[in-house]
This record gives sequence, structure tokens and C-alpha cells, in this order.
Amino acid sequence: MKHKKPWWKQPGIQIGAVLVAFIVIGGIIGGIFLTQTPPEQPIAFPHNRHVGIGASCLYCHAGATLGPSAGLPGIEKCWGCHQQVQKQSPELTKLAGYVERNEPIPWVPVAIQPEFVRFKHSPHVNAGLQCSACHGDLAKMTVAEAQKGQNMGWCLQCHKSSAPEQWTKLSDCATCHY
Amino acid sequence: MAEVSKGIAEKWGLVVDQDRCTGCNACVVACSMENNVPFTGEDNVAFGRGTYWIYNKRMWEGTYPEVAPAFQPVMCQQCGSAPCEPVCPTFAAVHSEEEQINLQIYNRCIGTRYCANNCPYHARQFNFEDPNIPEPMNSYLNPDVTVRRRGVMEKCTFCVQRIVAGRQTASAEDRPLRDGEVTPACVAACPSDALVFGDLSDPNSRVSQMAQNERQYKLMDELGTRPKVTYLKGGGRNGG
Amino acid sequence: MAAETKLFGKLKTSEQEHEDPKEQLMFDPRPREELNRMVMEMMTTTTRKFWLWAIGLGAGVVVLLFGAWGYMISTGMWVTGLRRPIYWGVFIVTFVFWIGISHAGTFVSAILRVFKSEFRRPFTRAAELMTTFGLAAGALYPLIHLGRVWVFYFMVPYPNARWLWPNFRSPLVWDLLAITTYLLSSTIYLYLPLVPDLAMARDRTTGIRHTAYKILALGWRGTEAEWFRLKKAIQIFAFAIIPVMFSVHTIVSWDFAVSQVAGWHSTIFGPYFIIGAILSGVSAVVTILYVLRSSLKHMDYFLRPEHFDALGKLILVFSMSWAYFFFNDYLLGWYGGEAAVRQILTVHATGPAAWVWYTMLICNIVIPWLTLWNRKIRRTPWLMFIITLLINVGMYMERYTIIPLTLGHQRTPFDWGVYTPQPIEISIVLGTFCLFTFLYLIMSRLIPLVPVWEVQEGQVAHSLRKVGKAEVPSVTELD
Amino acid sequence: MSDKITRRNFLKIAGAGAAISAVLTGCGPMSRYIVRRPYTEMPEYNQTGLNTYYASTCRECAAGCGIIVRTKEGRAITIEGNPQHPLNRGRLCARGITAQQGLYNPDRVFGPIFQARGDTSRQARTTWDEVIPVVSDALKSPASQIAFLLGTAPDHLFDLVAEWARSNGAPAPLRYSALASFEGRSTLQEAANRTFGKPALPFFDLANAEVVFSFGANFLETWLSPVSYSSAYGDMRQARPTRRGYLVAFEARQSLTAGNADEWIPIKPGSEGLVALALARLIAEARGDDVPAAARSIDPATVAETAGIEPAKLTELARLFAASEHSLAIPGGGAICQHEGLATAQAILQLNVQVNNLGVPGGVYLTNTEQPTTSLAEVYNLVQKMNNSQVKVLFIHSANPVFELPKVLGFEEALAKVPLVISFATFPDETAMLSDYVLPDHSPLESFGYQRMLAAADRPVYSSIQPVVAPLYDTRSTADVLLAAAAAAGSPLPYTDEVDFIQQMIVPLISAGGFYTAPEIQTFWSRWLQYGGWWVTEQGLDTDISAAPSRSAAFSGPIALEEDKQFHLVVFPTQLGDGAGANRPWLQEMPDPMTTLTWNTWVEINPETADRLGIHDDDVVRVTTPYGALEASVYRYPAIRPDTIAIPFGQGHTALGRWAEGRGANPAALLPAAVNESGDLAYNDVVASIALTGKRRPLARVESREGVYGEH
Amino acid sequence: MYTKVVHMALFKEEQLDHAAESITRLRSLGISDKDISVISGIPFSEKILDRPMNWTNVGRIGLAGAILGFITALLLNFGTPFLYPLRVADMPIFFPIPTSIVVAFELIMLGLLISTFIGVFVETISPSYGPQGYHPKVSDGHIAILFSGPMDLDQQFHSTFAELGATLEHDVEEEKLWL
Repeated sequence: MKHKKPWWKQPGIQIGAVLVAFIVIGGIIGGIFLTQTPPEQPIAFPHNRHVGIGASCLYCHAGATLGPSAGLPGIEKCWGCHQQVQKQSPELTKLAGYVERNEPIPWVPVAIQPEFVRFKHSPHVNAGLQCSACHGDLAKMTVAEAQKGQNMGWCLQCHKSSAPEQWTKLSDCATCHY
Repeated sequence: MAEVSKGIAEKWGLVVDQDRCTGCNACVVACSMENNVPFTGEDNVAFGRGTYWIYNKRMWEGTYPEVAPAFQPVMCQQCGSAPCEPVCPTFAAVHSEEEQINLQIYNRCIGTRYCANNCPYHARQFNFEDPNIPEPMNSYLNPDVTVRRRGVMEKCTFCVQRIVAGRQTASAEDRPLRDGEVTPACVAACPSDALVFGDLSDPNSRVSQMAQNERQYKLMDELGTRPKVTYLKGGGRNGG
Repeated sequence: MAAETKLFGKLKTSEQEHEDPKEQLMFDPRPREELNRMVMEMMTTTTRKFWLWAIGLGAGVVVLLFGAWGYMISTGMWVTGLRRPIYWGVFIVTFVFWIGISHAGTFVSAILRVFKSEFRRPFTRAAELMTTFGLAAGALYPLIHLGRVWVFYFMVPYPNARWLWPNFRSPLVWDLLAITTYLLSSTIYLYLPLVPDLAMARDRTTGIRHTAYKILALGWRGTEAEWFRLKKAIQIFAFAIIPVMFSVHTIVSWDFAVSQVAGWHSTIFGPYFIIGAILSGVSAVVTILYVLRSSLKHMDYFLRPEHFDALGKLILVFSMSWAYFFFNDYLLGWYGGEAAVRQILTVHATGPAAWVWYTMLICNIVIPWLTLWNRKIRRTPWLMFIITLLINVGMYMERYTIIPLTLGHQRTPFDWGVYTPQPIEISIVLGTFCLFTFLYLIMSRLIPLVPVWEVQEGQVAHSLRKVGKAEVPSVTELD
Repeated sequence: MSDKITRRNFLKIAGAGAAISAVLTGCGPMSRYIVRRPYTEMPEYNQTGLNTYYASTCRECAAGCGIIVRTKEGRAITIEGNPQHPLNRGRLCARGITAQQGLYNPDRVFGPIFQARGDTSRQARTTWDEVIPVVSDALKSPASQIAFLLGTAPDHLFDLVAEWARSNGAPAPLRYSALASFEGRSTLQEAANRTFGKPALPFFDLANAEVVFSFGANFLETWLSPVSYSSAYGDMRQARPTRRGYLVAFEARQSLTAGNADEWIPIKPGSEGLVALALARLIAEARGDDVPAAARSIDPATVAETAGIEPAKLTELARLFAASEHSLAIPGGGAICQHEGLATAQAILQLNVQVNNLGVPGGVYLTNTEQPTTSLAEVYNLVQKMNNSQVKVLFIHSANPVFELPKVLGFEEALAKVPLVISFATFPDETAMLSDYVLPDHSPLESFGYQRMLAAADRPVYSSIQPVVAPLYDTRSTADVLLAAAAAAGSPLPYTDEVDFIQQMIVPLISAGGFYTAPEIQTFWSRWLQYGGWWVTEQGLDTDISAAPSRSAAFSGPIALEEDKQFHLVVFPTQLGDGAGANRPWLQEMPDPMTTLTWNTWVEINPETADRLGIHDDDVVRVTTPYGALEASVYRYPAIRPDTIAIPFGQGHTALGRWAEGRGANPAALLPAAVNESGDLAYNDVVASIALTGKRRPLARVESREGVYGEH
Repeated sequence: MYTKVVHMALFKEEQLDHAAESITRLRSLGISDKDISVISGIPFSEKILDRPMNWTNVGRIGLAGAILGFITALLLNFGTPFLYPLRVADMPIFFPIPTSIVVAFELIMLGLLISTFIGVFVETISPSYGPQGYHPKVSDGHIAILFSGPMDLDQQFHSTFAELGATLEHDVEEEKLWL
């Protein structure tokens, strides 16, 4: 019997396999990495400073008590304060630019709901939930960061622990999916 | 949430008065516009793939000249014991304990189409292809309803998005839901008031009253599916 | 076998009595070395024709199956002929067909093994291989027919963040479990008796083949402990796989029978499907044996008219049983069934697709009953090939009748529909036929298709004993 | 191997991997998580917010139902009826519900276009600044040579144009739509005038009627105000616990209304007047009254034979009509759109007089609002003038005469003789394609306006129109264009813009006793918009009705046909209305109620006749009338007289966008140019012949042919 | 390693009787049963060759697998509904007995069959007792008797096997037959 290298020891195949593995693993890691890093925002909005001076979340995200989405402040609201206070900073120059051009600021979404999930802010806020329960402690963030592991299991966990007496309703598929 | 559990589950029901129904199909279109049901085009309809969550099963009665169409608008009957549910391998078709209706969870659906075979009412529709709605026509799509992609089943939901919205509005205002506050799109549109929607668990609701009409019958009652939709027979010559 | 032919001989013509025992494989022994050589030559001889077939079928698999499937995934199910209300078409028909075919391997190999039917010996492996590949081809269909195949894993029980598991009340999940069980166990059941033959092949090959056989033979030497263990395991398998086999097709039938669909909701469907499956499976075995016999070197030594004869008798019996169950199902629907069921039966017999129904009856009942009682026909392999092929056509039509034709005529006439398979569907169906044939073709050159040790064991156990003036065939039990 | 990979390389590879995975998932929704785009570019499903509701008026037909449009982020999502609106009370028909498909239709005219009469090489987008002078120059033409052809244009535009025409001595604007012609609106109005002495459309109180005889009026589908009549129909059937209304329909082809009737009497087209007179005689006999003069010479048995029905049936129906408390006879549609249509309409209206069912619940009222409708005869005059080159400028709004008018009339040829044609079409319809300029008006959901109720409101109603979304394209309100151009032309009207005009027009309503009032116009205006219009709280119908004695009429009866060679032709409007609905995909996809057909034109033939002629379903036949021919597939329709064929109107567009074009056939090619006494198209007198073409074209039906008809 | 050397005697397939006889003779030469192992191309029962009974755990392992499958089935059937209770039709959520039987049956069979195979696999690849050695002729139907005996009995071995018509090889090396 000739001792030939079996096929899985052929260098070409090994290199190919490693390359494929790298691309696949790299793709997965890269994809996960991109989903887990806060996206780049047009203005590096310092949440920590705004929260730090005592601004209420609802001041800017007023929709949270009323409807499905919390909403983002328009340039008018930003400018309403910032033409009075702290006018100079490189980030505020950007803001001034948007105001001047009368363009909406292209904020990039951070927490995304899949299209088949109907999340509404108002029932949660009305039930007395703190914003930080889901969005993290914004006093420690500059731009908002997506919180980890917010999947359906996480939703259900909270529904179960915070209102066990309404579990029937809060675990009903139609609560979020339609 | 602030709402206090009522103890009795809401049981939504629909009554279809066939004597009032003119067969005008306004419900078909209203449903489609509300629920982002895609139009499929002539070829698909000809092939039997027109997607209608509610449609009029028009059969003919009698022969010329005594012939007359028998209109029967049929939508998902939201069966209490639904044949479509247990056969789904992934719990995409489930019974809602809260609303007491059948749910189709699109993202859980893998498209076995078993439920559709097992539905004796043929109320379930399959998305054979992605909806083809050219810009800017997609602007009218209802953001409260998922736009279904190809490969999933869909069906009438009793406009559950309206039920949930109504319930949340009522709870935000700290009051119970009023009778007639929530109406599915078909009921809202029906020009001849042939469709009535409401809470069957409330004996005073209009739908409960009507469901006890002596003309009432359920579609394929013998199958034991316990539909939530009650039909009232047409009046015939001498009324009823 | 011996007793059977004798009994038959008494009933039948006198030519039977003059049959030379040498015509039977078991009484025509050859030295093991010779058998090995024949089997090895069978495995290693590849003609130009073989490669042409292999390349053709391989291309068929790639283009017809995976090409068409990929196209269907990328564009959606609209390329199929499915429509309201017929949501299951030839995919499920072919699925049931393949699962049915796959019953033969187990039947031939396990049931005949349990009942020590000696004629099974040369073709158990061919039948088991058919089971495995039939299942492999069939098991693709639950994936192919999914609207969203990319999330097929929702059906698989695995823990997830939502703690949401598959619905164990759904027959489709049972299907998944049953087919997985059956596929795994039939593959193992194919593999276990193969080990000694792989060792044999190991001893006669070099290079990559040798390495592969060496790994697969698990270091088989043939010690008493190894034989004992193997026989024990085969025994366990042979007994356990029979109920699994019954369960698989019963569950496939429950896909239909548990539903509310008129014409499907029938208690008789379980046994009806099993009998149908065995009928089509045993027929397919005969079809394949004919092909093997005419295309593989030395196969005509191993496969003889006696085998076709014996299988022919089985087919006749199963054809009659199938007819019984069919009639049973039909009568109950016709007699007391609801109006919708009766309507469906009428439509089957008189509707536009009535030819399907009649083809089914002709192929499954008329043809076998008219031909298979005749010993001469049974012992003519090419005739058997045609008859069994027709039976499988008939069985395909049976499933076609049950699935799209029944679905198209449900309780509301407003929603009736006509189903016509579309090119993509036909392509995928042909593709799985290519896949099955391709795998079989390749495998026929990779593993010993004849279980040499079983044949030799049989030949050793068989002898002619002189009783009075006659030499009587006799069997010794070696264990 | 792996130890040679530096961190730098690894990052490169990982980056490449990420890029690959982004590309791979780019087609699926996963990409949203990996490559995030700003909110301002997000697809609509992620921008969920609160609903904003606007009250407006449906403009898909002339009825003017009140609607509530739900909008989100400036997009019109769903349309429902306005529950407070006295006409439709929260209900709506298929056409109103699909109005967004007109608003968001990708085939709209995106801005002013210089059309150059279909000469595509010279066709060019232009700007409003360039076209206003063109319009103003056009308005400077001699007043008598300016013509306005308005179709279903909103009332405020009509009022504005009429005012301009009045003050500048131009001919009054024409207001024509095919639907009005099919309904026989002018005939009905004229018949009411002659019978009751008031030129108003009658209002039939269906809800409280007990026995209703409908002659050709398809009020459940298209006739006048289908939503309010459907609502009334529902109440007639089931709102009263003890009595159920009884509906009898007399028409040759079973329409949706006849389909819902308790009895469908398939009389020959053209025999309606005779049947009405025969009924008059039998009713009088049953009631013991004097037989009206007009009916004295009528022999019911002969009439029954002429009409093709059983004499006993006629007597039975007459007794039923005579014996019931509130018996109502409704003339409409084909019954009155024939050469003796006016007399027929009068004869039918007289049945109500005979049972004294005038001005009482369950009877006939007259509506208060004046309803300007132009009969087809006046359009014929316009065509005549165009042909004689007496029209220099033609303005067209909301009308598509090239499609709608009978081809034999030659509008298209006449149009070529007009030096300047300006179309205000929102869609590139057939007429717009043949005009010099297309100056697109806003879509109805983007514009202001008001609409008076057509006929089926039981009180005076002004329904307001307001924009529910910002205009999507470079379109401009026609009223604004005309005001600006008129000002530039030196013939200004005293209004700054459209809103100012509307406000001035509704000022009188402030003190007219509506359900709200306001101290001044701005407050009134905001309520006007909020409620979707203005109306009075009390029922305000004209109960003071007296009838003139019936006029004797001699009916010539139905046309004699050569059996199996000639057929009565019934052309009927469908959910596509006057054809403008053909570019709404959901209206196309909505199954026709009676046939369940979608997306095409069909020819209805009685199966018995079809069998005799060897015609199968889906066979393409050629239908020929003395005026033209068309080809369409056959639908074997069990509810039509064997000597009659029927073709729906609305398809067969050669323009109007992707969903309408090249689909079906336009029966306008088959229609005559003849009009009846009151100027409505006499389309019910047409005799057609059919011939197989040997082709087959399957129709898209929702029903199963096998299941419903037992055919394979 | 051993003082005993492994010998191998090869019998042709038709010499089954001689092979059986030779085992008796080896035994009489004082070689115990555990020092003898027979390898053959087809299975012979112990009685044919007059050998001690064999013993295997395959059955027990299979049974254990079946029990494991049953437990899994119980967990899936009756455990998972507790994790996320979902109602389908009118079926009991927590104790759907009839449907659970199907699942249980399949999983029991799956456990049984897979573990039987695993048993075979594990037992086959685990080291075996008795003299090692192999000859390719075995798969040609020859019966090989492997035994280890002291070299001093060499002469007797030769005479015995020559008499019975077998070829005898000495010092059979353990051949690496698997991985």
C-alpha cells in the first residue's frame, strides 16, 4: 500500500476550508458586531449631558405617553433651547447647519423592532415603566446604544414578572403580532 | 398595564345578516385596504390565487327565470375549535386566550399550508409571491398590519389591530370598551349594515342580541368547529 | 422458500416438480472466494455507459432538482400549480410516494428476516439501499414544499429564547420525528449487515477505497464476539424497525386522516396507506432488481427467476389487500358518508381527471390480477419489470387522487379548483427521481450490493438430503 | 497556517465577511439590523405613530359620500365613511374605499405637460409659470368660442367656472359623465318635472317602503347614490321587526339589485313603459280606482306577452303593489334610457301617484338641492360646434369623453378641430393624451372643495372636501389656475384663491340653520372642515308634492328580433364607474358581485342561447351593432333573458396607466348616438349580433366554474 | 510482551468440522478458551464450534436508549407546554395524551435504535480480549483460529493442524485494522 496523504490532508483543500471558515465566521462576527455597536449618528448627541441637567425623557420624546413611537424632537425643539444656551460646540454647528437648511436631522435608529412586532410605547409608559428599564441608563451614554439581548424571551420575561396576574393577556400572541 | 383584568375573556363575534347583504363586495375591498392584502393581477386571480380575506361565495338558486344569486360573504370563522390550529407544526396558527380568536403569527409561519387544507371554509390564503405594490402606492399600506412576505399563510384577523388599539385606548381612558367601539374594516364599510361586530360575552351587546335571532345558523356547524361568525338566513319571500 | 415452492407445486403444473434445485441460488453454491470476486468485480467495473448515466443523472440532480428548487425559493411558490383550495400538489404526492417506496427495504429485509424467508438473502441490501435513498429523496419534500424553507428549523425541537417549542400535536411534527427515526434507523440497518462485507472489500482494495472501507468496517475481523454482537443488533433492529415502518406510513396517512378535509378524514387510512406503501415498495424492489440484474456484472448469478417469482407472489397478495382496503374506504364514503365525500367519489370517477382514478385501478388491480397468477410471467424478469413499473404508476395515481383531486372538491362548490402541475414542480419531481437513481448508481459501485456473507451463510445452511428415492432440499439453522 | 494571520489581516477578513453577509442579507429584512439607515429614509413600516383623521368627501362618483381618512405621517392609510354624514352614515362602497389607489397611483401626471396632441417627440414637461399665460391667453379668446367640459368635477369648481362663464358671456360649462348617462339622470329629472312640476331628482324612501318595484334602477351598485340606497335597502329588509320589504325588479339582465330582489321579472328591453301602464291598469282595478286615462287602452295580457312574462304574474304583482301600504316604483337606468325613456319614466313615476305614495315615509320625495346635470344632447351640440370649428378653446376637467362617449359620435375627430385643448386630468387618460396641455389638478384627497348631495340625502347637505395629505407632485388646483389666469386675462373673479372662493360660497350657510354655526367665517370654516361639511339636523325633504295627471303615451314596445341572430344589448356600468376606476387595482381585482369576474370585459349570454349557438365559456365572440363592434370573452350568465346579451362598461382603456391599459374592450364602440326626449343616451334600444371568433381567452373568475355551473 | 506467541491456523471453509475438532485438540493441549479466538467469514453459533457463550451489552444499551427516548418524549410532550402555554383548537394544553403517544413511540424507537447502534459501535471499537490478529483470507470464507500458546508446544501445534489440513502461521502481529 502506498502511503498517500488522504484528501483531508491535502494543503489546497485545507487552505480553502480555512478561508471559507474565516469568511463565514468573519461574516457572522462582523454582522453581530455591527448590530451590537451603536450606529454612527449625524450629530454625536450627548444623552448623558441632557439627562444630567435634569431634562426629562418625555420632554424630547413626547410621543411615548401618547402612542406607539416615542418620537424624536424636530430641529425646532433642539434649536429652541440651543439658540439660548451653549451656542458654541462643533456638534452644535452641525445642528445649526440643519436648522439653516431646514432639513430634518437624519437620526439613525438604534432600537429596531422587527416588522412583525407591534411595540407601543404608551401602554408601557402608562403602566409606570421607567424608560431606563428598556433603554438602559442614558445618563451614562452619549449617543444611545442598543441594549443587548432584547428578544422575545426578554419581553416575555418582563411581562411575566411584572404583571403575573395579566399573564394571559400579556402572553397572547396578538398582543404584539398582527 | 393599567387595565384591570375583567375576569371574563372578551369573545369577539360577527353576525352576517344575509338578508341585508347585497353582495356589493365593499367589505372585500375595505378589508384589503385595511389589512394590506395585496392585489395579485388578472393571471393570478384566473389561476385561483386572488387573495381575499373575505369574499362572497355566490351560488345560484333556481333556474331561469326564477334564478337568483345566493350571496354568502365568508371570512375566517374564528372557530372556537379551529381545525387549522392543531395541525400547524410551529404554533403559527394559535388560539388567542385573550381575544378568543384565531391568530396567524406570520413570522412563525413556515408555509406548510396544512392549515389551509384543513380549513373547511377556505378562509386561509397563501402568499405565493411577494406583494408587488409599486411606489408610491406602498404609501397607503397600513403600518399597523404586517406586510406579509411570500411563503406565509394569512387570513382574516377580525382586524385584531383595531381590537388591540381599541382596548388600549379604553384602558388609557380607564373605562371598559363600549359596544361598537371596535369594528373591523368590513363591518365599518358595509353599506347595508349586514355585518355586525361585537363582544359575544356581553349579553347586551348588539352582536349577542343578533346572534340569538331565530334566523341564525353557523357555517358547517356539523363539523364542530364552533365558529364565532353567525349567519342570519336570507328572508325569503315572506320575511323572517 | 422450499416449502413454499413445494406447496405451490402441488397446486400448480407438473413442470414445477421437475425444477432442478440448482436453479435456486441456495442450492447452487460457489466458493466464497468466487462470490467475493464476483461482488468485487460488480463494484469496480465501470463502463462508459455507467459514466454517461452518472453524469447525466448528476446533471439532472443539479439542474432539475437543485436548480428548479433554488429558482422556486428565490421567486416564491407561484411557480407551482398550487392554488386555492389545492394547497398540496405533486410535492406531497411524491413525498408520499417516496416514503411508500422506502417501506420495501424494511419489509423485505426485516420482516422476511424475522420470518426467515431464505429467498431474501441476495437482495436484502439492494432493498435496504432503496429504503435509505427513497427516504432521502422523500425527506426533501417536506422542505421543498415549505413556503419559507429558510426557517424550516422552527419545526425542530430546540430550546430558544422564547421557550417556544414546536407543536407536538401537529402531524407534521410527528412526520418529522417519524421520518428522522426511520431514516436514521434504516440507514443503520443498512450499515450493520454491511460491516462484514465492507471488511471483505477492505481486504481487496487499495488506496482511498481501502482507507474508506477500513474506516467504515470499524476494524471488523469476524471474531465470534463481533458476529454475536452483530446478529444481536440486527435482531433488535429487525424487530424494532417493523413497528417504526408501520408508524411512518401511518403518520403520513394521519397528515390526511386527522384533518377535516372531506375524503381524508377516514379511520382506514393508516392500514390503507401501509398496504399501499408495501405494494409500491415491493414493486419497486422488483423494478430495481431487474435493472441491477441486467446492468451489473454477475448479478444474474445472484438474482434468479425464483426471486422474481417469490416477490411476484407477494405483490399479488398485496395488490389484493390494497384492493380490499381501497374498497373498504370507498364503500364507507359512498354508503354513509356525508354529501361532500360522496360528491368527491363521484368526481373522482366522472370528473375531468377521472383518467387518474381509472389508471390507478387498472395498474393496481387489473394488471397484477391478470398477470401475476401465472408462474411463467412471474419468472420472466422483464415482464415483472413492466408490471411493477405500472403498479408504481398506479400507486402514484392513488396518491394523486387522494391529495390534489380530493382537495379540489371540498364542501363549498364555489371554491372547487383544478390543479395542474407546473414545469417547475415536474422538474423537481423528476429531479428527485434523478437523485434517487444517481445515489443508487454511485452506491452500486461503492458498496457490495449483494450481502456476500448472508448469501454464503445461506448456501452453507442449505443442502440436499436424500429421502427415500428423492433428494429433498433442506435447511440447517446455523444459530 | 492560522498563526500567520495577523490581527490586521483578521480584521480585514472579518470586514470582508461582514460586507459579504451584508450583501447576502441585503435582500432580506435582516439588512435593517446590520446596515442601518436614518429614520428619514426608513421604509414606512417602521414609522409608526399616531393616526390623524380628516373628514372629507368621496369624489369617486357624483354621490358625494362623507369620508374620514386616516392618515399617518402624512400618508393616507384607510378611508371609511363619515358616521355623522347624513348621506352615507359611516358607510362606503368599494370605489370610495380604494380612493388612495388613485392618490398614490404611480401613473399620475406628475406636473404640467405640453402634450402636443400625442406627438411624443414634442411632448415636454413644462412649468406652471409657463402655462398660466397659456391659460390666460385662452381665456382671452372670444367668449362664445370657449367651452368647458366638466365631468364629475366637484361642485365648487363647477360653480366657479359657471360664475366666470356667466360674467364673461361664455357658454355655461357642460357637466357630463357616462355614469349619469347610464343612470338616466336627466330623464329622471325631466320626468319628475313633468310629473310633479319641479325639476328635481326624486328621492325614493326605500327604507320605509314595503313593496318596491325597480325598473332598471341598479341602486345597490351604481345608480345615483348606491351607498345610501344600500343602507336604505338593508333597513327595508330587516330594520322593522314585523315587516320585511319586498323588492321586485324588472329588467332584462339581472343586475345586483335584481339579484337581491325577491322577484326578478325579466322583461324585454323596451317594454318597461308598457308594463308600467299595464300595472297601472291592474293596480287601479285592484284598488277599485278609475283606470288612468293613459292605461285605458292597454290590455295587460297583450302587454305581458309583448314583455315576455306570464300575465298571471303581472296581475299578482299589481295586486301586491296595490294592497301594500307603501309601494314604491323606481324608474332608472336602461328602462328610461331608450327612445321612449321619458314617457316610460313618467309612467313608472305615475304608479307612485296611483297609490298616493308621495311625500310620505316610504314614498317619493323631491330633493331640495338643485343638481346641475348636463344631458348628453348638450354634449352633442358641443361636438357639433367643435366640428364646425366654433370652439377655439376647450377646457376639460374630470371627464374622459374620448373614452366615455359613444364612438359613433366622433368626439375624437371633433377634438382634432379644436385649436387649443387644455386638460386638467390627474391621470393621463385618453382625452388628456389628445389635448395640447395637461395641467394636472390635485387628486381629490389633496384638494379643497365642496359637494352638494346628489339625490339620496334626505336634507340639504354641503359636504366639504379638504386635503388629507400634502400634494405629492407638482400639481395645482384647477380653481387656482383658472383664478390666476382669469386675473391675468383681465376678467378676474373676486376671489384670491380657491379657499377664498369656497369660504365666500359657504358664508350663507353660517345662518342657514345647520347643526353648527359660528360667529365668523374662519371659525365656521374650521368646523366645516372638522365635520366634513354642513347640513341641517332635521330631515328636510320636500313633502309638498302634487302630481300632474298621467299623460297618455303610446309605446311602440320592444324591437322585434330575429331569433338567435339578433340580441338586445344591455351595457351596464360596474364598480369601475364611468371607467375612471379602471386604474385602481383593487377595483379591478374586486370580483364583480354577480359573475365574480375580475380585471376584464365579458359578454353575458344566457347558457341556453349559448348552447344553441355552440358558444362555450371563455370563447371570444365578436359583438356587432350598427355602430361598431368589439371582441370579448363569453360568460354564460344564467340570469339574463335568452334574447339579450350584456356587456359591462369601464374597461377597454388605451391610456390611464398600467392597470387600465389594454384590458378588455370598451362597449362605447357599440353604443348609438341617439338620445331620448330629455337628452339621455338611448342605449337600451341597441340590437347586437354575435359571432364566434374561434379564439379563447379565459376570464379571471373567483368562482369555480365546475362547482358553480357543473362545467369542466 | 507476552511470553505466549499468537498463532493462527487457517481452515478452508469446507473444513468446518476440522476447525471444530482443532479447538477440542487445542483445549487438550492445555490452551484455555480465553486464549483462543475464532474468526470467520460467516457467523457460526457457539455450539457449532463448541465455544463458550458470548456476551454483549448491546441489548441493555438499547433499552437504556429507549428509556432515555421516553423521558425526552415526556419532557417534550408535557414539559414544553408549561414553558409557553398555547392553546390550539380545543386540545388540552398541558396533557395532550393521545398525541403524546405518537411522539413518545417515535422517540422511544429512535432512542432504542440509535443507542443499539452506539452500543455496537462502542463495543466494536473498544479493545477486545483474546488473541489479536487477522488474515484477509477470512473474508474469503476461511476460518481462522487464533490462539496463543507457549512456543514449546510448537511441535504439537504443527502436527495437530497438519493433520487437520490447516495452514499454521506463527507470531501473528496485531494488524491495525481501524484508524
